[in-house]
Amino acid sequence: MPEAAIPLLHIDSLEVRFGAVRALKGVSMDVRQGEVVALVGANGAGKSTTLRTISGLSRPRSGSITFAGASIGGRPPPQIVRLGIAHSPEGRRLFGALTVAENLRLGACTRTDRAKIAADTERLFALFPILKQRWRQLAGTLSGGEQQQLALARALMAKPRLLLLDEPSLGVAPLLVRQIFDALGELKRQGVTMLLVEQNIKLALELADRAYVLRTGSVALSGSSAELRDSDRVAQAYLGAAE
Amino acid sequence: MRTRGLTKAFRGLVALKDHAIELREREIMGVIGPNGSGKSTFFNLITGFSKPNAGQIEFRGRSIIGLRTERIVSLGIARTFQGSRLFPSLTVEDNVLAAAQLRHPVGPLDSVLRTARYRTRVDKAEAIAERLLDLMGLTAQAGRLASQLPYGDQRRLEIARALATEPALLLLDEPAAGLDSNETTALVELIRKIRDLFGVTVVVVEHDMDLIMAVCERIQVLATGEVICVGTPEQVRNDPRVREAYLGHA
Amino acid sequence: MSGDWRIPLVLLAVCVLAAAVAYGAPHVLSDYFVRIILLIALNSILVLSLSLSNGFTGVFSLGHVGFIGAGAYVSGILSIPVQQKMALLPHLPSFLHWFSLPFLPATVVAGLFTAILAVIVGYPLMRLSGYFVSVATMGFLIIVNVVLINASDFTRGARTFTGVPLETTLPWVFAWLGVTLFVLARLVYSPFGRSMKAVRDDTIAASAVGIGVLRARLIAFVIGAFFSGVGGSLYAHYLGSFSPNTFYFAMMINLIAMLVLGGMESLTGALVGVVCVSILSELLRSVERGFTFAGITVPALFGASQIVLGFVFILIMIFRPKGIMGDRELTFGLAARSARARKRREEQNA
Amino acid sequence: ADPIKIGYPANLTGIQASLDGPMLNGAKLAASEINDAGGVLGRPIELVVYDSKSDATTISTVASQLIDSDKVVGIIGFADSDSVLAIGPQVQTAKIPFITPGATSPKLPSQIGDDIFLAAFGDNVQAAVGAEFALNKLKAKTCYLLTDIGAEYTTLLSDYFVSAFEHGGGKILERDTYKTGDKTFTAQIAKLKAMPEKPDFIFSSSLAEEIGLILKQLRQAGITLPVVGGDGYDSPLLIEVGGEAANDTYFTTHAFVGEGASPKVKAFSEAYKKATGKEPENAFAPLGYDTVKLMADAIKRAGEPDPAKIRDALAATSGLEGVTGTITYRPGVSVPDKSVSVIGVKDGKLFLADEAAPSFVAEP
Amino acid sequence: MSGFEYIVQQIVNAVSLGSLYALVAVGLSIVFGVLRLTNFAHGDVMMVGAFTTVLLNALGLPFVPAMAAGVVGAALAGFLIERIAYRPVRDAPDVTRLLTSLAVTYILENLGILLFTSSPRNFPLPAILNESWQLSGGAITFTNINLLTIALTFVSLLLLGWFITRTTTGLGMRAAAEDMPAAQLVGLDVNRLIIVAFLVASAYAGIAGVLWAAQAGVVQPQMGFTPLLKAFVAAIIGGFGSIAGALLGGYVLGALEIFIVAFLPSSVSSYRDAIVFSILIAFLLVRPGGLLKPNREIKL
Ligand SMILES: Nc1ncnc2c1ncn2[C@@H]1O[C@H](COP(=O)(O)OP(=O)(O)OP(=O)(O)O)[C@@H](O)[C@H]1O
Ligand SMILES: Nc1ncnc2c1ncn2[C@@H]1O[C@H](COP(=O)(O)OP(=O)(O)OP(=O)(O)O)[C@@H](O)[C@H]1O
Ligand SMILES: [Mg+2]
Ligand SMILES: [Mg+2]
Repeated sequence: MPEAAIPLLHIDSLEVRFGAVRALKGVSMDVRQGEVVALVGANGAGKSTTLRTISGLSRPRSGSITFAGASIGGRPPPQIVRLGIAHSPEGRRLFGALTVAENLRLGACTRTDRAKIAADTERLFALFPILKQRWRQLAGTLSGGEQQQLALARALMAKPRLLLLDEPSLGVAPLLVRQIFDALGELKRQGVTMLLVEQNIKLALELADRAYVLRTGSVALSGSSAELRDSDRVAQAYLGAAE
Repeated sequence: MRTRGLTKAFRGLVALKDHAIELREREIMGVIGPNGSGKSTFFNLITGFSKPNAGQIEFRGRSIIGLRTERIVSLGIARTFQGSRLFPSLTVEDNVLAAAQLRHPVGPLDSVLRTARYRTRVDKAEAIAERLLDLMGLTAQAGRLASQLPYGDQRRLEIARALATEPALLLLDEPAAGLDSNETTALVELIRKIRDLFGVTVVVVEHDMDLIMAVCERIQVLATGEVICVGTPEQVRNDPRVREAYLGHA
Repeated sequence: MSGDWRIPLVLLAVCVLAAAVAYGAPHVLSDYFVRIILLIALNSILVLSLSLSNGFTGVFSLGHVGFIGAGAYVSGILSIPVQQKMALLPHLPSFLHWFSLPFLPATVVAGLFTAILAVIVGYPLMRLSGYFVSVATMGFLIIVNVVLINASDFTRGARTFTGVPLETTLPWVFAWLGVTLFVLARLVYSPFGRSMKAVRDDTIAASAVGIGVLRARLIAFVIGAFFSGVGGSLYAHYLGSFSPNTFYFAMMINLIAMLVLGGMESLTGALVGVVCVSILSELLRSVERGFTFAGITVPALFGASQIVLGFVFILIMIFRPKGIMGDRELTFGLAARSARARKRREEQNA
Repeated sequence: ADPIKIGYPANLTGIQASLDGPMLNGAKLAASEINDAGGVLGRPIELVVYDSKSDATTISTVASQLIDSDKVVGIIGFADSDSVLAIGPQVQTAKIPFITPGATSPKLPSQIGDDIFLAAFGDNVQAAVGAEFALNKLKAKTCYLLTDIGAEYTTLLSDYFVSAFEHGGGKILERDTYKTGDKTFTAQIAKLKAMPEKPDFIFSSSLAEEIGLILKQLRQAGITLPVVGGDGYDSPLLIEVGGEAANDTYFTTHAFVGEGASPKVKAFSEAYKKATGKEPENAFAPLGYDTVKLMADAIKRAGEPDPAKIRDALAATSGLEGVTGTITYRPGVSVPDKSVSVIGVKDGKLFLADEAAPSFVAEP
Repeated sequence: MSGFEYIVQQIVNAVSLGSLYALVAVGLSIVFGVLRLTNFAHGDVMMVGAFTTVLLNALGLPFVPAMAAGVVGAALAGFLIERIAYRPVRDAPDVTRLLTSLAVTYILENLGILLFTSSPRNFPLPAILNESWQLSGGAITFTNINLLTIALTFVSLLLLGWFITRTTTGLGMRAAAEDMPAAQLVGLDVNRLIIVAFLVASAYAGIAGVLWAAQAGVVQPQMGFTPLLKAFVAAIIGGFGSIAGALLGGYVLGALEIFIVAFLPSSVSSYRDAIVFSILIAFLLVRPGGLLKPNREIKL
């Protein structure tokens, strides 16, 4: 486990509401530099909301989010992206009328180092070869799995210090799920910090160092992946939400 | 239902090539394949959302090619969509009723005059909706707007809505996507129950192998638009071509 | 679907009240206020007829004023007294020359005429969606205008069409408003209305559950056109004289403003929109003439009322983006609930 | 003393505003002159002004306000027949005398009733003067006719012109149309250029907004034929927009306000400039002015501010000198016999080409 | 004048009218492209540009700098409209935003009437622009203002085409048009993009306003409505939101209007607008996505 004492991302008793719905009721968590943290939980537990609040799409009602020492709670998304957080959102949210190339170019729109961008694009092709084949195709006509890879690649183009991933395996064929998680493992080795939301708990815990289990808007359980893998407490934490 | 030589190309890209399938009454058939292998395209062709370049689709002995979607639905084919497509501004109950009305139609004139026919048909449709909501465990949510439902409930509502058209053939496009493992397990039971209760033939497109293996009696595997294998779950799991194209050597 | 027992009582009370206002107002109020009430009711018919396609079916038509205009002219041609017809419209085909219809039949014929027109126009146009249907229906409005201007044998061209008997009185307008409300309410809150809303929400999903998208849109469009034609006839018999430009963009913008402001997805919203815009613009119109208040004289600023109205619109849109009523109805707790919902409630209580 | 109230609905916003605006200025000028001179019957007069927004519905609402709430004894208003027809039925029912300063359709009184008066000549008269001017002074026998089909005035004027011109032996070689608001007439002009037989002149039935532009595009295409038209031309725009292209243009109108105008007109122009800070925009300004004087004169002769008496006094008006000519109503006719000025343009300046009454006038 | 010359003359007429329509349509399309908003106030921004030019010119500023100031004034007006009226309703339903833009139109037009009265004023075009060229012995004529309009339209095609497809800002506009939250998530400053879009579109409106007024010879507070209508139609024909489509649509509309008058007898051509719209509707039915957008099949 990486040694950095101060977490890269620190969330403290975060609360988010949509009208009368309390989506998050005081969530606290840490993500340290170089770490992969999984965020799991039943449908509607508030996983996506947590990510959306970190990247600025939802506003916290109370609580704080600190990234690399700076408080970012409530700041607009573009500022947060510039600080180094990239978000691959639920439902992919690609620009369907733009080509694969243009989507990737926009992924890097906060960067100014042109030469490096080209090099990074090449590296992404090694990770996701299909994107090279579909370079000029409109993103909207890609199949589901292809879109998922593009969404990931687009987020990576920003060269983030923290990558937020919302269900990267959703709608993806098993073989490709493998490939995507292999790619994520490769990124982890390269030192990319990730906060991963995933329904496939087995895969998630394989990749992650630590995990948090959310249940109806609050953290029900947390611990290292190894601990959680071996206990059935995760299942229990889930069931609590299912009733 | 059966198809023969079904082919669809999008400007050069052949999404489905020479596809053939034959469904038996009351069976649960799985269709799997890598992303972009043409599974959704297959559904779109059957339900009339796009027109095939070549091939035949026969449903209960008659060709349904060229018919409009609503006509095909009224013949008895219903579907759900990959990523749900509910009527967001209608309530849960109204979503189902909008579909249930297909078999118990009331025209504008009946509506304005509130004829006796209006009353009986509306009652019938409501009875169906009630039964389906109950079956799907959505009764408590009946009055909420569809857009406010949690994701899992939305997926179930979509199935309920499709069933409300009283189909003989039900096409489910990735019903488990985005569901957590408990809900996925529940879905297996649900699909079986639907088949038993309503006597429908079900085709499931899904990437969740656990679900497919558990629920399907036969499975067809597509890759780049072509059928590479058909068989029981056991046969398919052990087929080397399927392992290479789809499952990986896990 | 029997509702609760209070509903017939309330409806009766409303009818009695409406009749009292219709027959009593001209004796109590000045002509000016009678006219304002009449215009509010008349515009309500027009805005309601617009709401069926624009609000409930999701076909944002910019062409309804074309139907209003057509209805006005048809009814006008039919009901000009025979002796005046010769003088005003000498080139009218002879079968139209020898008779003139009373108000009610002329109005019904106008409505039927526009409904048939809507079938012809709508059959191709209702295949379009979004902006395209808006532009195409706007094209229809322009075509109607051009035809009215050019078909001078029937319409006197750009010249004012005049001589229509002034028969539109409060009882007539209230009665038609009642009919409109009744028909639309039953339509919108019925299975057919549900299909309309389903089509509005998602055409693809709608056809996937067996709803004929074209059919639902067309029916909504045609019924709306019928009441637009009726409204046009009432308008014609209210104004007595009008020209093609009376039924053009200015009227369309006015009606759309009322509709959107009140809430497109609600029948009572349409009424609220009409009342608010009418009263507000009347108030502003008298203020802009200048006034003296507490010794301070404010000079006349003609045009100021439109400016203020514009700002009020923007403010309302900012604070109530879905219109004043949104998609809620003003029912005062008296909605006719479905048997199912009632049963469910009873079960819960038990 | 209490003021005598005269209703003044005006289309101050909307499409009619450019005519009704100057007209109201002229009317206000007349009212203040009258009041400065002691008013009428010892009481000041008050113009009760409402903006009717160029909208038929608003006009009828305003009419009920004037008649019912303000209890006016007479109403003055509008430069177009549409608006007059819109207010007509209410005025006629309430038996309030109504004068329109600017509408020129001679059919109005017969369409509405005997409480309606025109202060200007009828279109049939000005069209006849235009036709006779072309035939006799320009010696032009063949004509190309361009009509704006978007307005009542221009269509009507064309019809009257054709019947007068053909009655006098002229021949219309070709007709074409456009619609109010068009900015490009090049297609029509190219068609005119391609005509096998060249006409002697052009009659263009147009409004002020378009005529300057039509002239410009005609001359740019190399067509130098004289152009004749009606009082729609009468605005500074003709020369401002047309520039050199406006030369050899003739139009019929109510008064000549250019250099060498009559002393009456000059006095009016100066007073108008003092009151509003600008020259009279068009002939509707003096028409508004004259109409208020006409109404005041009738009230004075009626002896008391009673609508019925004012109407009768109005109908008996004879020889009332105004800026736009002398107003006399023949018995039973509510359109005045006024002489028509024909104004020409030469070297970028207006001049009085003719002042005449026509010999043949088409039926209204 | 031969038949051939006649046809050439009418084509010249069609191109110059079409250019004018195209120029207005492009501005409308830019705003629609990024905001999915039919900006009815576009015509009034044109009016602001034209009036600024006229007023400054009357105060003694020469025509060219006055025109430049008019363009700047229009851009500024567009900026303010976005800030004050459109930004607060950015997330509201389409019709809400449509009504807001109608309200802005209402306000600007009546403000214009209050300040300048609704009487038309002469637009002082320098004599050089009024000069006309005669070809083929006077059978074919066109003026400098026609030439200027056509030239400006072509330059704008090139500039804008480059801007929209090659620059990050242009790409960002298209991205924001499709999915605003997603655009924010990749780090695009959507507010800035929209402001840029409004500035560019309004500057275009300014240019178009001046050219339109130059063609029309007059300025008036209500002058914006007709061009807006034409541009709206042109933009839809081409495929709303597409710059190239707007240009093409403008030319198609211009050509239709001219050719109907040119080649049909006047008893038929008085139905011009009806014919134009009938053709348009027929066309929309055949190609529901507009001229430039192929009929893409729905992807489910
Ligand atoms: N925009 C919104 N408006 C209202 N309620 C919302 C909104 N977004 C989320 N919610 C509610 O907040 C809760 C948490 O939602 P969230 O999307 O974060 O769940 P999740 O854990 O990501 O679930 P899933 O696995 O289905 O994606 C849910 O109850 C949801 O209904
Ligand atoms: N409307 C369209 N236009 C162009 N290409 C399309 C269209 N629809 C589908 N395709 C292409 O056809 C191929 C098959 O698509 P389809 O959606 O059927 O795949 P799928 O098997 O359902 O994949 P997934 O599992 O990812 O949903 C893909 O390559 C896709 O890009
Ligand atoms: Mg989620
Ligand atoms: Mg699919």
